[in-house]
Parts: sequence; structure tokens; C-alpha cells
Amino acid sequence: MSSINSVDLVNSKEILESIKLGKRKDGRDLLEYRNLEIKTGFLPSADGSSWVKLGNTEIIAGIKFVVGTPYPDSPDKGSMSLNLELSGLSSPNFITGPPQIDAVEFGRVADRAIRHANIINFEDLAIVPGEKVFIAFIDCIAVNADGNLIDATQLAAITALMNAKIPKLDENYNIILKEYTDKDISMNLKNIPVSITFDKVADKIILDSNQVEELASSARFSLGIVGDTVTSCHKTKGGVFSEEEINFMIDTAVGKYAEFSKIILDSRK
Amino acid sequence: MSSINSVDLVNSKEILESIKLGKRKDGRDLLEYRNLEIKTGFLPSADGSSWVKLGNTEIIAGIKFVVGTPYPDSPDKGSMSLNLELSGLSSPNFITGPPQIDAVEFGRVADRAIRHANIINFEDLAIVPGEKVFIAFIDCIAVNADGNLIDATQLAAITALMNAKIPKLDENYNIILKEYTDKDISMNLKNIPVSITFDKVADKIILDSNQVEELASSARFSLGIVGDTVTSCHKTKGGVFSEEEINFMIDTAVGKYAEFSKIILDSRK
Amino acid sequence: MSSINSVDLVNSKEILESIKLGKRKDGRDLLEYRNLEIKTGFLPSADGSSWVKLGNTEIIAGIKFVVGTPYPDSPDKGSMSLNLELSGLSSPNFITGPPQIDAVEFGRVADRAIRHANIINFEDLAIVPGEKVFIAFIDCIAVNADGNLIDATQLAAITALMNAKIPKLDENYNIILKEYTDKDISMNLKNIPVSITFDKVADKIILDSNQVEELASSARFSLGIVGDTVTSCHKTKGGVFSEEEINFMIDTAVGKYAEFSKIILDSRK
Amino acid sequence: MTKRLDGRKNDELRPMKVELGVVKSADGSCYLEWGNNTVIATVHGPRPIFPKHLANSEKAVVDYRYRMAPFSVGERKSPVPAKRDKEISLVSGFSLESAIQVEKFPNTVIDIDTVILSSNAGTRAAAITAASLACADAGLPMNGIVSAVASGRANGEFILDLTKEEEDAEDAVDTAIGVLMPQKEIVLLQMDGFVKKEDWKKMISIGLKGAEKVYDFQKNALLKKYPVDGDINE
Amino acid sequence: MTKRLDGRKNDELRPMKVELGVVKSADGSCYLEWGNNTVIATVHGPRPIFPKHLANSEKAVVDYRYRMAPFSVGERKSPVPAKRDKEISLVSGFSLESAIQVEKFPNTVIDIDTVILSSNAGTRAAAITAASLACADAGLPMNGIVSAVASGRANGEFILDLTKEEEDAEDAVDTAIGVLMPQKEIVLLQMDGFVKKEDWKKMISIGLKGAEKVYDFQKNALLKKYPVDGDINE
Amino acid sequence: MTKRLDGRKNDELRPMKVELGVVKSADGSCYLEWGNNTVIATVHGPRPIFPKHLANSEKAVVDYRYRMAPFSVGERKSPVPAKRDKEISLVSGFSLESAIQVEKFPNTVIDIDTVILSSNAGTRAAAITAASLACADAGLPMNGIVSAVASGRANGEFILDLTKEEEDAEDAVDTAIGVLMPQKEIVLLQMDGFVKKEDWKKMISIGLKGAEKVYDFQKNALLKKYPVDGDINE
Repeated sequence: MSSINSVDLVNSKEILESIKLGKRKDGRDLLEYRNLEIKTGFLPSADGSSWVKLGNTEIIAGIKFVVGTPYPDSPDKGSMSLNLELSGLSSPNFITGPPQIDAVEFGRVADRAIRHANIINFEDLAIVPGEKVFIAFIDCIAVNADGNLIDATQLAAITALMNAKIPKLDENYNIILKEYTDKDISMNLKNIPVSITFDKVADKIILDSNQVEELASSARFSLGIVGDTVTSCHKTKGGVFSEEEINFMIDTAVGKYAEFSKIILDSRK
Repeated sequence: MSSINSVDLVNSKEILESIKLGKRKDGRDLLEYRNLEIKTGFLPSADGSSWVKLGNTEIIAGIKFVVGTPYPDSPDKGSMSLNLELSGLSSPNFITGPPQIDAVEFGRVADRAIRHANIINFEDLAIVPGEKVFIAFIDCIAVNADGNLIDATQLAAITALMNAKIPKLDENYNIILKEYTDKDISMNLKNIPVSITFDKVADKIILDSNQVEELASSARFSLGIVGDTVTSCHKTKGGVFSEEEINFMIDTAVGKYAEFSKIILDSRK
Repeated sequence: MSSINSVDLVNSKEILESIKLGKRKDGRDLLEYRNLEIKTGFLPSADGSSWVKLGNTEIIAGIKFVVGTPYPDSPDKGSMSLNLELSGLSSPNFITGPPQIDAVEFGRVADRAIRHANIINFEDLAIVPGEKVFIAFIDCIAVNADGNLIDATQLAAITALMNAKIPKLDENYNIILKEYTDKDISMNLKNIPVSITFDKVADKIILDSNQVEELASSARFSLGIVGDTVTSCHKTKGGVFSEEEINFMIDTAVGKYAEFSKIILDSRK
Repeated sequence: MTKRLDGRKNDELRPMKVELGVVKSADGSCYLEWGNNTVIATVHGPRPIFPKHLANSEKAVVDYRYRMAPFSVGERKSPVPAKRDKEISLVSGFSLESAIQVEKFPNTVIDIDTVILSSNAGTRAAAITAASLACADAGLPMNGIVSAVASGRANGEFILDLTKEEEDAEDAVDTAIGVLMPQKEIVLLQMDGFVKKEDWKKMISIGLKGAEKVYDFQKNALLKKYPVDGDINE
Repeated sequence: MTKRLDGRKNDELRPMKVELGVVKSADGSCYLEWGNNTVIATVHGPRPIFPKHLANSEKAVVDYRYRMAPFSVGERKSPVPAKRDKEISLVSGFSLESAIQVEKFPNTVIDIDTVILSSNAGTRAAAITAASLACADAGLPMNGIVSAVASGRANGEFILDLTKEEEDAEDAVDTAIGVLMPQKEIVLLQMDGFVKKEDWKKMISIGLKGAEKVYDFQKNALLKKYPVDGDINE
Repeated sequence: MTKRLDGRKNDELRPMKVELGVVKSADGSCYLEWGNNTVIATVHGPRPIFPKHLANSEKAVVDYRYRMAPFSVGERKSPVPAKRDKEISLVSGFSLESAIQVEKFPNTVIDIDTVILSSNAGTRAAAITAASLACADAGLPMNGIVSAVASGRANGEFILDLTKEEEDAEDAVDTAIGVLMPQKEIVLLQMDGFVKKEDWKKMISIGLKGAEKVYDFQKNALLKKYPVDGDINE
């Protein structure tokens, strides 16, 4: 992350020492998440919105439905498009720095952890099958980037989606602003997707790294979970995992599912 | 402006001293414009054209009508699009330098000083209401950039527009090249818009700054005027104006209107 | 070319000395091409493909037909689009360096040496005249860039085209993947175009320069030839040619035609 | 004088709600709800500028960005900044430059980012008002506070702080005014419309009074977070 | 267990054909046909990195590019890299970083370019497998070889090295796994699907066995070009 | 031999009108009307090149830009340079490099900008002809002047300086030729068409004679502005 300075690098070495001993600098257990707050529906202009605070990491997500044409290979389905922006709000370096490969990666992983969970019936987003469908644009803005942007982005996106209402259309299939249909986007509520991201620091597996812990991380593994089902995964960074470590992370993520799916469900107003 | 060198900076200090005493280096009064020449209709390929020389500042504007679709919120109106390019002709730095924020700003201000003057009946640019309209593209090229590009660009754009002819269309609404209808673009000739731009140099208000005076300017104020009516304004640069100064500039600009609107009207061939 | 290092520059001076004496470092005559190999039809996904090796220079070309709309000025004709990419495969500098002006130039010259040869009946690429036509996309990738990319690209493009099959369409004019019509793209086989590129090194005219010879070249001349007909030409680099030299190159290029057109024809499977 | 659609008096602002220091890692920040506008502003810096040739040896460079979130408007907006966004960023940055003692930080940059999360007319004034508070929250030495508001005309009335519905009136004119307070110096003035000069002068005058109300609100917000003896700028 | 459409057994790879050193001017290169996938990979470097601020003083930077040629897929693909391409480039580069002794070349960059010339499912695994051979061909000091393969499910069966047709099955799941061999450490793992965790663990386990087959193929290719006494990594 | 549509003889140029020094702040400039072509050319430099790694220690870099104004053609052209524009810029710059004594100004850049304001066939020749005059107007030390013209065939006749209408003839061939004068060395030669080699050699020969006429015009323009005893290049 481009806003890391030399102080962070010193901290990063301390963190390595500390985690070797099974402790985290902020007192958390290795597999403990930071404090999580979710506020939804606070934006008058968006079709759905959410503000997620995971420790100091903050992501705002907003939904806009757009009428578009379906993909040729799924003419009777709507679609979704998740975009993450590491804006200048969280660090001005994101503006002046190199292409935001981090934003692309984190956004893609968060997207995949929703897309394949079957929580959305994309058929329900069709308007005129083969011709016109709704595309759900999920735009996420990093307001503060203090680690684990993948899970925070996924949480913001899914809770904004669950908060969203589908706009009414006029006879020409144009959206009528500020008027909504009754139906939500046919969320299949037993399939709430949760993203769980691990880092490997000093050969230990930890959850929900903050920015300085991420600096010390050698390998990262993200899982998209629905119940005891895995819907996506993503291994990144230059280090390695053994098969046993992978299996441990799968079991741990599934174990965390109940807690997070309840938090997500409770975010609905 | 990126082509300023150290000689200019020295000149800029001299200019500050001189203006403090109420004098400009080229002998003009504080509220006096440089010599203005306008030549219109000199380009065989354009639907309308103008070459404006304001002192050493030179702008060439050319008009092209394009058949396009109307905006959803004004289905029975055509539209205009003004674009200013600070080309390599005026300074090669404009090519190699940072994004042309100056060009965006100056072009936007010149555009707004025409758009809101009600001189164009945009309804007259409709072809098939709701489906096809004319878009008037006004492309302005800075040939020489010696200050006050906003007023020069606005002059070039409005005189090129008033020189323009509307193309004939074939039965499929395609433009027939080099054939024109009789009507001009329904210019509402009592609403000729004039752009008047002030700079604040050494706490004095001056008009029509050249490039070196602009360097010495702390604040700038542009007004779009039609008669005794204000149609747009734009305050820029880091300095401040008092309410009295603003009111003085409004009165001065309105006072300049008759002279410039006549020059613009006379540019018609 | 951005991947040239100081060793190359030393070599380049040796080459100058050697060519002054009428010899090339690799033993070739001044007007002799390097060894040429062409393999076509080796890519399962492309509608046509070719791999050209000219000495160490290697270009892969692949064809894809796309259904598009015709140009307004030729409503009953399809079109072609040739694109050359100097990819990271041939040199990572191509990725990180300045805009690929070389790729634009070489690709344009190779394109022109095919487009004007009348080998393709563009009318045969029309589907619904005035509405839907085939566009033949010829994408060329430089796998190894060791000089004379123009001729190698043209050879890869024309042999890939001659290897290509036209896709079948469904009733909505969508391409049916992996199904092809019987007809090829109506190649007018007596009009096979050949590109012949000369460099002027130490005041001698040579053919098929390698990368280090190109460094030593002061002027370059490319000809597109069909039989004893010239279909395109392109003079580049900062040096000069006399009228006699131009005429010599025209005659030499026409003299090379039979050999290369046979090689191209033989590449058909 | 009839009441406005939302029941406000002509010189009444929409309700405002503010929170300072919302973004932990920024040097200063502000979250502002103003009617149906929602904006978040952060300040980072001053810090050394890179690349060096952008530096000014006499003062800090103020780099201000005004962005509308894609979901902040009726139809989804492309995230690519439009010309309008660039123009607003430029003039808003200039308006804040006059409030910050930039000459104390030569060769540095002060980054000010504002994102409109929800919009309903007057977003550039809301963004500047929030950004000015974020600058104060960052502890930057200030010459004053920039207080911004829209002043205009709709349905024959001169009114402050127009809504989107009022902006769409047949005779609507909307002037964004930014005022360096308590000095009452004009640092931002933007308008598009068609208005007699005397009427427009009146609007500017009303706008200056509106800016005082915004200033009062800003002072309270700062005093709440940073209680001091006496007033902040006096 | 029924046979697969192309007659393969569930744990059987598609036919592979490889050539090392195909690109004369690169430091290392590899051409690989794997079923109907065709990929070419080159390695340039290590060499000094430019601009300097991208350098890492502790190790070489691995810059990996995964690209699909416009003609490699059903409908022509735009040459502009999509988000998917960028994500794959990033994680593939990380997977190779673990195989190369990058700490031996501080302040340098190793450029690895892979271009998919023809695609039929499993392209990212094919690209990594080819790139790993190109690194060895370049004589880079290695900790091991990355062997990659797809492991998944289609039509109720757990299978290795899925084709496009199998990927399109109703119940299809496809996991790309990259393994540092002979250590058997997982350096790449990507999946999209819907699969019970125990089933997925089984797929990973099958994938690890598949990677051993890929590794055998890679060893043979290297031994053919660079004959040595004994095995290359043991 | 029939007369041409516009009444010209086959070897006759369209009327030309020129003004030197039109752009006050440039080091050299030229405005040229040539038939219905209108072009403006400026020269800035030589001056130090930035960034440094673009410098050539043996000569000045000539940076030539050929641009068509959006309103210069039948249908409005996008202001974004097309591939054609880039190709023409490149070869035109090379043609002028041979005329300027670039070896006298190592490590510098000479910027030459040409903008086509109105077009009617032969624009690249008009741009080079104007640019060459702008170079002389800038006082650059020259080896000669580049004189450029189109030479071609239409309706069975070999003709000089084709119009757009002639270029659209069924059998049309158009060759742009740039000649370093008075040396008569060919520095630009571009053609697209379908023409027997002997016919094309004839066109080149005719083009060389046409370039002499252009050269006469250029000399007169220079002598008018910079009267000297005797000829400028002899």
C-alpha cells in the first residue's frame, strides 16, 4: 500500500515478533475480528447504501440500478457490477500513485464472493427477456484503508444490496426517479455470502489484518462462504500454504459463518 | 501557464509596480482592451469559422454540425459543445505538460457565457423531436496564448456560430456535405452574449490581461453579459474580492457591453 | 527500438564498416533475405492463423471475423483492421516504454500493403448490404523483434488471411462459434501482395535488415507489390534517396515478387 | 411571501448535521449532512510534494478534489470526472487557498478530498463548507473559515439554499458563493442563469448573509469538538 | 464412472506438447500446447528496475503479465486488459515469486510475459506451467518448479483438467491450483463455484496429485533440453 | 489532353497564398492557403529536452505533429489523433530532419506543430511545405528547403496537386513527395493505389518537377520577408 512510511515498517517488525508469540499488538486473538459497525439506508440518492466500519477501515457502498442489455449468453438475466475505488479520502497517494491494482484485486475478490453465492436471482432482474435487464451497479468507496479491505468491501456491498429497492419504470422502460417497486432484489436469504480473509504472519494464520499486519504478511487467502459451502477463493501474495493450512482456513471460515451472516441479516432495516 | 520563464517572472514584478501606479506596461488604461481583430468565414471546410486576434492572443474557432440524439431531459432540443484546445501551435509545453486543466476551465467558462444567453433557440436544432437533433460542435484552437484566453475564446466561438450555416439533410437524416439550408441557427440577435474578464493585480482591477499580467494576478472574475443582464460568472485564483469590488466589476462589464456586442454583430458577413 | 544496448551500438559501427565493403556480418548478400518459415492454421480458436519466422524475427497473426456496421461511404462492403502489438514477449521494454509509435507505423505500412492490392473482394464480406458486414480483424503479435517487422508482419497477416474461414451466422446474424462456411474470403489469388522493405546503410541499399542493421540505417523504404504493380509505399527515417535509388528499389522489389508470392501461396493448407 | 415547498422561510437554510474527525487516518475530516446533500471531506498534509517540479517555493499547493459518487445522483454517474467536476475542483481549491496560511508551508502539498455521497442542489457549497471544517480539524493555521451557500431565485422569490426542485423552476437562478469569514471576503462566486444585474447584486448580498449563518454553524461544530475560551476567529 | 466426452479418465490430463527456448532473444522461453490451449511464455531479466522507486532492496520484483490474444477466444477480445486479466497476472506473479530465489537479485525486475494464443479452459494454469519452465530455461536459480492444473467437478464427477465443455456443466466447479514442487506447497488457489467444503477439500487433494503429473511432464521437458545426472530438484 | 475540372493544366499547382511570422510568440511560423487547404505551422526551439532520457547527444530531436482540426473535414473529426495522423507526423518529421542542421543542436528538441484548418487533398504536402518555411522563418540553419507536393493520376491523366474530387476518380493514384531543394533529394514518398511500376516512376519524376515549382514559391515568400542579395540557397 503506497501510504506506508518508515514508522509503519518498524511497527511491522514489532508485529512479527509479537505474532510469533501468539499475540497481536491491539490485544486481539489471532482469529478475532475488529469491532464491526454497519449503517444502512443512510443515503437519500442511492437505491441502497451501507457504511461499514471494521476497526478503522471504512467502506461506503451505494447501489444504482441501470437499465441495460443482457449478455448474449444469458439473455434472460440481469447482472451486477461491483467496483471498488481507493479514493483520495483514505489516502491521497491513491490518486497520484500507480494504477490501482489493489483496488482491482480487492474489488474482484469481493465481487466473486457475492456473485457465485446464488443469493441474487438474476432472472428477477430481467425486464424484457433478451432485450432489457437491470444491471445492479455496486460502487464502493474506501473512506479509510486500514487493512482487510476485501472483507469490509464485501460486507458493504452485500448489506447495501440487501438494503436496495428496485426502481419503477415508465412505459418506455426508463427509470422513474425516487419511485420504487415493492419487491427487493429477490434475495435468497438462506444464501447470505460472507467473505473471510486470512493472512499468514510469522507462520501464523490470522484473521482481519490491519494495514501494518498486512505489511508483515507473507501470504493471504480469501474465502467466500455460504453455510458449509465455499463459493469462491483467492490466494495472493508471494508466500505458500500447506494443504493442512488450507483445510484449517476452510474449517475456520465455515465456523465464522453463523456470526457474520447474522450480522449481515440484522443490517436490514 | 507552463511556458512562463524567468524573464517573464521579472517582468511580472515590474508589472506589479507599474499597475500600483495605475499604469500598464503597454500603455493601456486599467480597463482598456487590447486591439481586437475578427475574421470570419475564412475556412472552406467548416460550417462556420472565426479567427480572433486580441493583442497577441489568437484563437481560431470552427463549427461542425453533427446529427445526434437529444438528451433524455430535453428531447426536443439540440445542443452545443464547446471545446478549447491549447495546442502545440501556441506552446509546445501544452503537449508535453500536465493535463490541460487551463483548457478545461477556460473552455467551460466561455461555453457557459454563450449557453445561458438564450441567443440560440435550441428547439430550432431539433430534426425529429425526441429522436434526432443537431449538435453544434464549436472547436477552438489557441494559436497564440498571450493572456485572456477566456474572452478571446468566447469571441471566437460566438462569431463562428453567428457565421455558421445549417447543413441540408438527405431523406435518412444524413448530412449532405457542402449543402446548406437558408436558415442560420436562429440567433436571437438582441441576446448577443459578451464575456468580460477581470484580473486583480496589485489590488487594482484590470481588464484583458496579457500573459505576464496574468502571472501577477491574485484573483480573476469572468462575467457573461447580455445587455444589463448577467448570464454566468466565474471567480478563480486564490485571492479575494470585496462585495464592492464585485459590484464594480458587474457595472463595468455592463458598461462594456454595447461596444463588444456591436463588434460581434459586425463580424457577420 | 528501445531494447538496444551499448553492445548493439558497437555492433552497429562494425556493421557500417562491413556493409561499406559490400558484406553483411551474417554472410548475406546485400539484397538477400534471411531464412523464412511460415506455419499456418495452428491455432484452434482463431478463424485463421499464421506464425512467421524471418531469421530471429517472429510474428504470430490471428484472424477473427466480427459482425459490424459498414462505413457510411461504402455501405455494401466489409472491411479489415490490422493491428500490430510489440508485446512484452519480444521485449519487456515495449510494455514500460513510450507509446508504441513503432507498432503504429509498422502496422499501418503492413496494412496498406494488403488493403490496396485488391486481393480481398470487400463486397464478399457484406452480409446485409448497408446494415451488416464482416470486419476481418487481423491481430499480429511480435514474439521476437529482430528487425524488418514490416515485411514479417505483412507476411503473417496475409498468410493468416489466406488460411481463414468465414464463420456461419444464425438467423439473427450472430456468429455460430466453430462453424464455418465453405467459402474463403474470395481471395483474388493472382493479386497476392508482397511487402519489400529496404534500408540504406553506409550508402548501400540492403534488404531485410536485422535489428542491429536497422540501428545503422539512415533511411528506409517499403513497397507493396503485386506483380509489376506498386500498391503502396512508405519512406521513413531521416535520410534521403535519389530518384535513381528509388527506381532501383522499385525494380528490385518487382524482381523479388515471384519468389515471395509463391511462398505465400504455398503457405495455404 | 409564500412559504417554500419544504416549509422553509426564504432566508432559511436546510437542516445541517456535522461530525468532525470521522476518518481516523486522515489529518482532518468532516462528515456533513445538509438537507439531502451528504458529503465527506478529508485533509492530508502538508507533506512534501512529488514530483518536485510541482512544488511552489513560496507556499503550499492546495490540491482539492470534488467528486460525485456514482450513486449520488438520479441516474448513475460514471466515476470518470467530467469537465464540470474539474472546474469545480479548481475554483473550490482556490477558495480554500485564501483561508489557509499556505505561505507557512513552502514546497508542500495539502490534499483536500471531498466526495458527494448524496446530492440535492448546492453540493459545491456543501463540499467547501465541509472541507473548510476538515482543514480546521487538521489543525492547519487559518486566516479564517470559508463558509459557502447557494443564493438564488425561484418562483419570483429571492431565496437561500435552493433545493433541486427549486433549481428546476422556470425562472431559477442559482449562485454559489463562498465567503472567507469573519472577514466577509468573497472567495468563490459561480452562477449560470439570466438575471438583471441589480437583482443579482441583491442575491449576492443575501448570499453574504447566508454565509454568516453557515459560519455560525461551523463555529459551533468546532467549539463542540475543540472547546476554547471565546470565539475561534476573534 | 463413465468416460469423459473426450475419452479421458477422471484423473487424466489432456495431451501436452512443449518446446523450450523458442524465442531466441528472450532469456528464457517456452511454447506449450495443452489440449486446445496454446500459450507462449518469455522471461527477461533480472535487470535493473526503472523508475528506481519501484525497486525492492531485498529482492527482485517479479512482473508477470497474463494476456489473452484477441483471437484466442470465441468472440474477438479487445486487446485492452480486463480486470480479470489484471487479477490473474497479479496472483500468478506471486505464485512464481515463491519459486524463484528472488532474494539473490535485489533492486532488479524479472519480467515474465505469457500470451494465450488459443484457449479452452485452464489457461491460467497453462500459463503458469509454461512460465515456470521459461524461468528454468532462463537459468534463474529456483526453489522449485510451479506446477499448475485445474481440478473440479462436472456432471457429478471429480475430474482433473476440465475442458470448456465440462466447465459449462450445470454443477461445474473449477479450481485452479498452483503447487511449488517437489515441496508440494500451495502457491495459487482460485475458485468460483458452489461446493460443500468437504467436496472442495477433496478437489484440492486431487489437484495436488494432478500437479505431480504436470511436474513429471515439466521435469521431462527440462531434462530433454538440459540433460543432467539425476533429477533436477532432488 | 482535356482540361481539369477546375481548369488547371496537368502540371499546374492550385493557387497558393502564404504569410510568414503570423504567430507572434513562436520562434517561426507560417500560414498557408493552397487551393482549399489551409494550414498553420509553428516552430519552437531548439530548447533543452525534457525528460532528459529522450535527448540525443549527437543532434536535435525533431518533434513534428500533424493534426487535423475537428472542423477541417467533411464530417467532424474526433480531436484524438488517429493512427494515420501518427504515421504522417512521424514521416513528415523525418523529412524535415534532413533539411535542418540538427547536428548543431545536440541534446535539444525542435517542436514543429502543424494544424490543418481546412482540407481538400494534399494536406500532408501542404503541412510540410508550410513547416519548412516556418523553420526558415525561425532562423534555423538549414541544408535546404523541403518542398512537397502530390503527384498522381486521375481519369487517365498524369497530374500534379490533385483535388479531393480527382482523388476520388476510379483510377486515381496519389503520391505525396517531399524533396530537399535545391539538392533534389527525396525525403518523403508515400502512396496508396494500384499502378504499374513504369507509370509510377513517371509520376515520381513529375512530382520532382512539381516540387521545383513549390520551391520557387517558397523562395519568393522568404525573399519577400527577408530580402537578400541573390538566392537563398545558392
